[in-house]
Amino acid sequence: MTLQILLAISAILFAFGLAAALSRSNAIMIVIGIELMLGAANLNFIAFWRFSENPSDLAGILFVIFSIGVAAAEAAVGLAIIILVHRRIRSVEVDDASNLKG
Amino acid sequence: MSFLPSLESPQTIDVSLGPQHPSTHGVFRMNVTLDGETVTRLQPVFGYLHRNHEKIAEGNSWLAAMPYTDRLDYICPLTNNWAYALAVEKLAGIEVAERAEFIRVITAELTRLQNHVAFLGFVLGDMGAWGTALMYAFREREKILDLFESLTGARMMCNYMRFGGCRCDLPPGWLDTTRKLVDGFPKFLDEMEALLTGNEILLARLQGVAPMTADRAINGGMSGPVLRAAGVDYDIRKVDNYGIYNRFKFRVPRGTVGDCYDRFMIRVLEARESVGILKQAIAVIPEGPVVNPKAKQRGFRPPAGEAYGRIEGPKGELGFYLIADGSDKPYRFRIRPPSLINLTLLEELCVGTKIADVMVILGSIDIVLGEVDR
Amino acid sequence: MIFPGSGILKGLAVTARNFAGSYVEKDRLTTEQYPEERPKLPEAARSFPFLVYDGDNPETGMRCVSCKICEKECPPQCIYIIQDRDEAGKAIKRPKVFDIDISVCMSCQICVEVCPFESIRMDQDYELSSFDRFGSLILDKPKLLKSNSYYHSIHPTEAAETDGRIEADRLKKEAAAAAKAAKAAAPSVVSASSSSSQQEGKP
Amino acid sequence: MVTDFLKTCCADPMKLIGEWFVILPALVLLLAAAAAVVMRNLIHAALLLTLSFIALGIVFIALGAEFVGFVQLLVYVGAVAMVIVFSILLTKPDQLTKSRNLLSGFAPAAGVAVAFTALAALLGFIFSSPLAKKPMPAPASAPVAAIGEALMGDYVIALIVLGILLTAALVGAAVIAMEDKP
Amino acid sequence: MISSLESAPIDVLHWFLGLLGSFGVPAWILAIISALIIIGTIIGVFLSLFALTSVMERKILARVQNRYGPNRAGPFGLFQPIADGIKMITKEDLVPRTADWIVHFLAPVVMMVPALLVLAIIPYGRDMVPAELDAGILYFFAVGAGTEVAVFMAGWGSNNKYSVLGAMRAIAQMISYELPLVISAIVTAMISGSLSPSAIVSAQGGFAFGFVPQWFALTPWGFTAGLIFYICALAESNRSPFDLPEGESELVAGHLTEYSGFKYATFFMAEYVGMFAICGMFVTLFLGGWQAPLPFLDIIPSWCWFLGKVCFVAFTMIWVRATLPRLRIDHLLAFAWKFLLPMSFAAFLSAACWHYAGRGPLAWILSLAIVGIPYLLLGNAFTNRFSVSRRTYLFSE
Repeated sequence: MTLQILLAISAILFAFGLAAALSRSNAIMIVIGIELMLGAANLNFIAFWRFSENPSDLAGILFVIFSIGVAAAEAAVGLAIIILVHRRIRSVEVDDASNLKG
Repeated sequence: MSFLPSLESPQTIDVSLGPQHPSTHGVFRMNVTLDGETVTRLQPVFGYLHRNHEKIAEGNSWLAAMPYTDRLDYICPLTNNWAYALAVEKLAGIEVAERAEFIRVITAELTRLQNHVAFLGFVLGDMGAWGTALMYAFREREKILDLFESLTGARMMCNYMRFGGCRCDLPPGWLDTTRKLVDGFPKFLDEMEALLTGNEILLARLQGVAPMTADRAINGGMSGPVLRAAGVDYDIRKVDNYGIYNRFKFRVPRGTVGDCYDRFMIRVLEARESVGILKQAIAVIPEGPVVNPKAKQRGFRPPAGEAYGRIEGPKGELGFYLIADGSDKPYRFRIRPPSLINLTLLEELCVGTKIADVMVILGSIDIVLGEVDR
Repeated sequence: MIFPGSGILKGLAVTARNFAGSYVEKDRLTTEQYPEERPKLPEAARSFPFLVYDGDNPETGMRCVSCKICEKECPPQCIYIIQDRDEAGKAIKRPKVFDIDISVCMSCQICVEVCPFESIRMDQDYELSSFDRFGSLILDKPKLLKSNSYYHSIHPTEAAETDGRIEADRLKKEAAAAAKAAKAAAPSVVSASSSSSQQEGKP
Repeated sequence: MVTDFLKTCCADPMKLIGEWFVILPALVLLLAAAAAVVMRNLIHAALLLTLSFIALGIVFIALGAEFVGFVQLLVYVGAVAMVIVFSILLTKPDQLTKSRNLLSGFAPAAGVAVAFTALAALLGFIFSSPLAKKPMPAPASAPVAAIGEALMGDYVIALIVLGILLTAALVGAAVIAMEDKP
Repeated sequence: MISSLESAPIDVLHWFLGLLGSFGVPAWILAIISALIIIGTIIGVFLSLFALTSVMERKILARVQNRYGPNRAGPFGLFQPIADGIKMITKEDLVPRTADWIVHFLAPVVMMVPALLVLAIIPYGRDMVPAELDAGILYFFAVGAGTEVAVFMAGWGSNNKYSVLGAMRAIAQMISYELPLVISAIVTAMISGSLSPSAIVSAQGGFAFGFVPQWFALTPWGFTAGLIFYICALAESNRSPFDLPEGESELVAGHLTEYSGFKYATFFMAEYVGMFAICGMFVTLFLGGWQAPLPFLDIIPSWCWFLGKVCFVAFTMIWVRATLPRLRIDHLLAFAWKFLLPMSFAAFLSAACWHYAGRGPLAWILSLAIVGIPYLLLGNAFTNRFSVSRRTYLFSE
């Protein structure tokens, strides 16, 4: 059970998130992708804290707590924007939101 | 996953608070269009309990129509009987025996008491109080129904009034039990009021919900407690002075705002007034025949003509419009159902309120489907 | 209102008093455990009609003379009577068939009021549920016939009045028969004088 | 093969269990995340996302950071998952299962290609760097009191900023999403 | 072997493990077995409590309404839960054809899991805590958040208008009541200095003036925080004035409309076990967990005190359910955000002042003021719209 396995797991998770964010056309699926990417980053922090020499240095853990807070705020605002977009153009497809395309 | 997108905008949902619903006081359906929580359109559907009462009455003799009136507003059978008897007496010009008039007032006020008390229980049940107030109300109502059973033979299907009086006299000891019950009633009303009127949740659920202005109530044809809650001082007992109501001193409460809370409180205050009337009536009831001997019951042929007799039923102005063509069967037998007419404003009251309020508003109008569908 | 939550507390106090009261005061608990405790019906209670017969033989002691007034007057028309005929085919004053369909009857008691011969009365037996709707809910004559003593047991005062009225009618009829017999027995001698006196005697 | 597996297992069972306690939820996490990404029905995707949040929380707890695991469970499963599910309900209730909801043309393939090249690069660095080969040290645990001291100690400014950020996000989201009633 | 009634359960456990140990069972298997035994007893106790309350609730409700309640099945109706259980199991378990059957099937499972997990951190007796976590309270709320997901799955899985509306309402209610719940629990953690329940219980030990127990509920801020916690507990377990999701009079059975048979029984069980768990947490935080109310009452074992207090709090929940009508959705949310949340902040502030003012009589007055004034102001502002007295009724002769 070395650090490599944990880092590999979080890398795969990050890849799934990125794939979702880039390939899906529904805005909410993109938000789900972002959440997965954030989760992967948190996993990295905790893995490094767990394998560090002196576990009493809690930088990793505190950083994850702050990142969870920010991620929650971001999810809330992001979805609020999606609902507003839906109310304007009656659809959540990313392609339809192309009024600025000229 | 198929949401039923209703006509106006995809956001609204069509919900049918169907005939099979725990708190619609019988088989009554409402097609409600909801935008989230608020009601945008409400279409009442009734007729599930239509038994063709008026056509049956035209096929039967005058006396045979009397037991059917019990089935109209099955919570207040004796006031229905009285309204029909009053209309026939007006049609044929029969005077009523003195003692029968007193018995009619006593039974009518007892019916009003048990109807208003049952109303309190139902409204609380609709709001989710798990039937506690309902059980207290029904415990008292049972005592009144036992009185009716010992007097008329049946708890709810009394068939007791006859043209010109009543069918049989009071059994011995009936008046004493009534007096004991009436004396104990204010204590019970205080207990119910302590449980209900100060309760913040109840105030929040009832006050300011579906207010009705006085002229809107009059134009809508409202009658009874719903009308008086809107602030209109109109009680047929005072207006027509039918029976011997002018011999009793009682007050008629009326509200100011006309919302669900006023309709609720008016019935509580009216119950207290009825207790007052009962006390006065029991004190001065005379002896004597119970039915006018000259009135014929079987093969009764009133002279041709028409009459409209109405009384202040617990739910509103209950009227009977009868046309006689000289035969022993009524030519036309029309009933003015207060529940149905009070129901006409339901949509207007409910639009804009929350779905949870629809049940409370329906409960506050206090309808009985037997009377709505006839 | 000074204490915003006080209304709710008052309500809770009422339910607490009822909760405690139900263990203490017996009159609060009005539930009857039905199969074990039977309800005590008041005297005027009524369920479905039944036919009264005097004496002990139901067929002969029957009061009903099948005049069919109750059949006409019954609002839901649930009584069905066929008059009995003797061998020679002449109608006799007794119903051969007297059925009441108690799934239709609404126990309105109008048949009791209109019956001139006090022969139909309201029973107090309410446990009439059965499995088949057609056969056992139509009570035919044998099921309907019950003795006068049974009638006295369920409606004592009303039974007493009815017997009183029947007694009075019988006496009046006997007096009339005796008077007629007396008149027939002495027609020649006193006919002129007695017949005149008879007239006023019988308005 | 089975016997020596049993022998190692009996030798130091707690260590083995400790190890599996991390790998198992991690597997669940990856499977749930993969399924969430691929799922056509949005609601199923959101529910699988919730499952992956739970699995991530359990991994944190297994790695000794209990406090963070519980916070992750509370914040993500309790709040973020619900917000996502509610926004799905509010925006697209009818055509949930019909559309493939993939970007038009070859964009999806390109997106996935980019993602996997990034993954390959990352894995390359991970497995080549010497730093990552260290074995797992003794089971460490971060007592809540220590976290509390640190939060209130030298990270207090960050905590207050986080508070302000969350309130701003709360009010902002409410204002944006509120129906502009006249 | 059993030294005193007080530690009887623990002695039995150690005796049994010693017996097994003597048969040469390796240590780690012993650890697993002891964990399983503890889990088994807890689940056994709480499921039997569930069975008992399903009949006691109907009997208490009946007695409040002056009737007898179930007394046909067994003496005083005590076999009623068995009858209900058999009925629930034998009833046909129908799933709507167009329903999302996976989500429909998983909802009761996901509902049951948090209800049982939450029992792990409640201290049942003097040193009888199944899982000694130093972030016990946070664990309680973290796992409790799972019920919202389960409610949504139930609502969405049944593919029926009523249940989706009911689910949306339930989640809105649960989320808005979770905030005051967490804050009022944190108040006690702040005063006792740790998030672990057993530390909080021991902080409530001792007796002031010899006989008054120093429970948190008896301090001004503790009483308000306790009341807020109690109200939010009612809302979290969807009971009585807040049982809007299953508002019979409106949306038939809310998110449980399309459930029948064993799945419905699981929801039912989850709701009751959840109710007992949150009652246990209320007792731990505010009523001094397993502390005896009077010093000389220590002869009665501590876990009996805990069980007694939990049953008393459960009784009050049933009593409240019998009395109060249901709140409308907007009142419910307004009550949570505009009254309970500010009041929990006030309780927080007053607890801090109480602590730093030295916990003396002055501290009591100060904390009472900090809690009392917002209560009166907010309360009157909240009920000003409905005051009874202003409503006058005219009478005419």
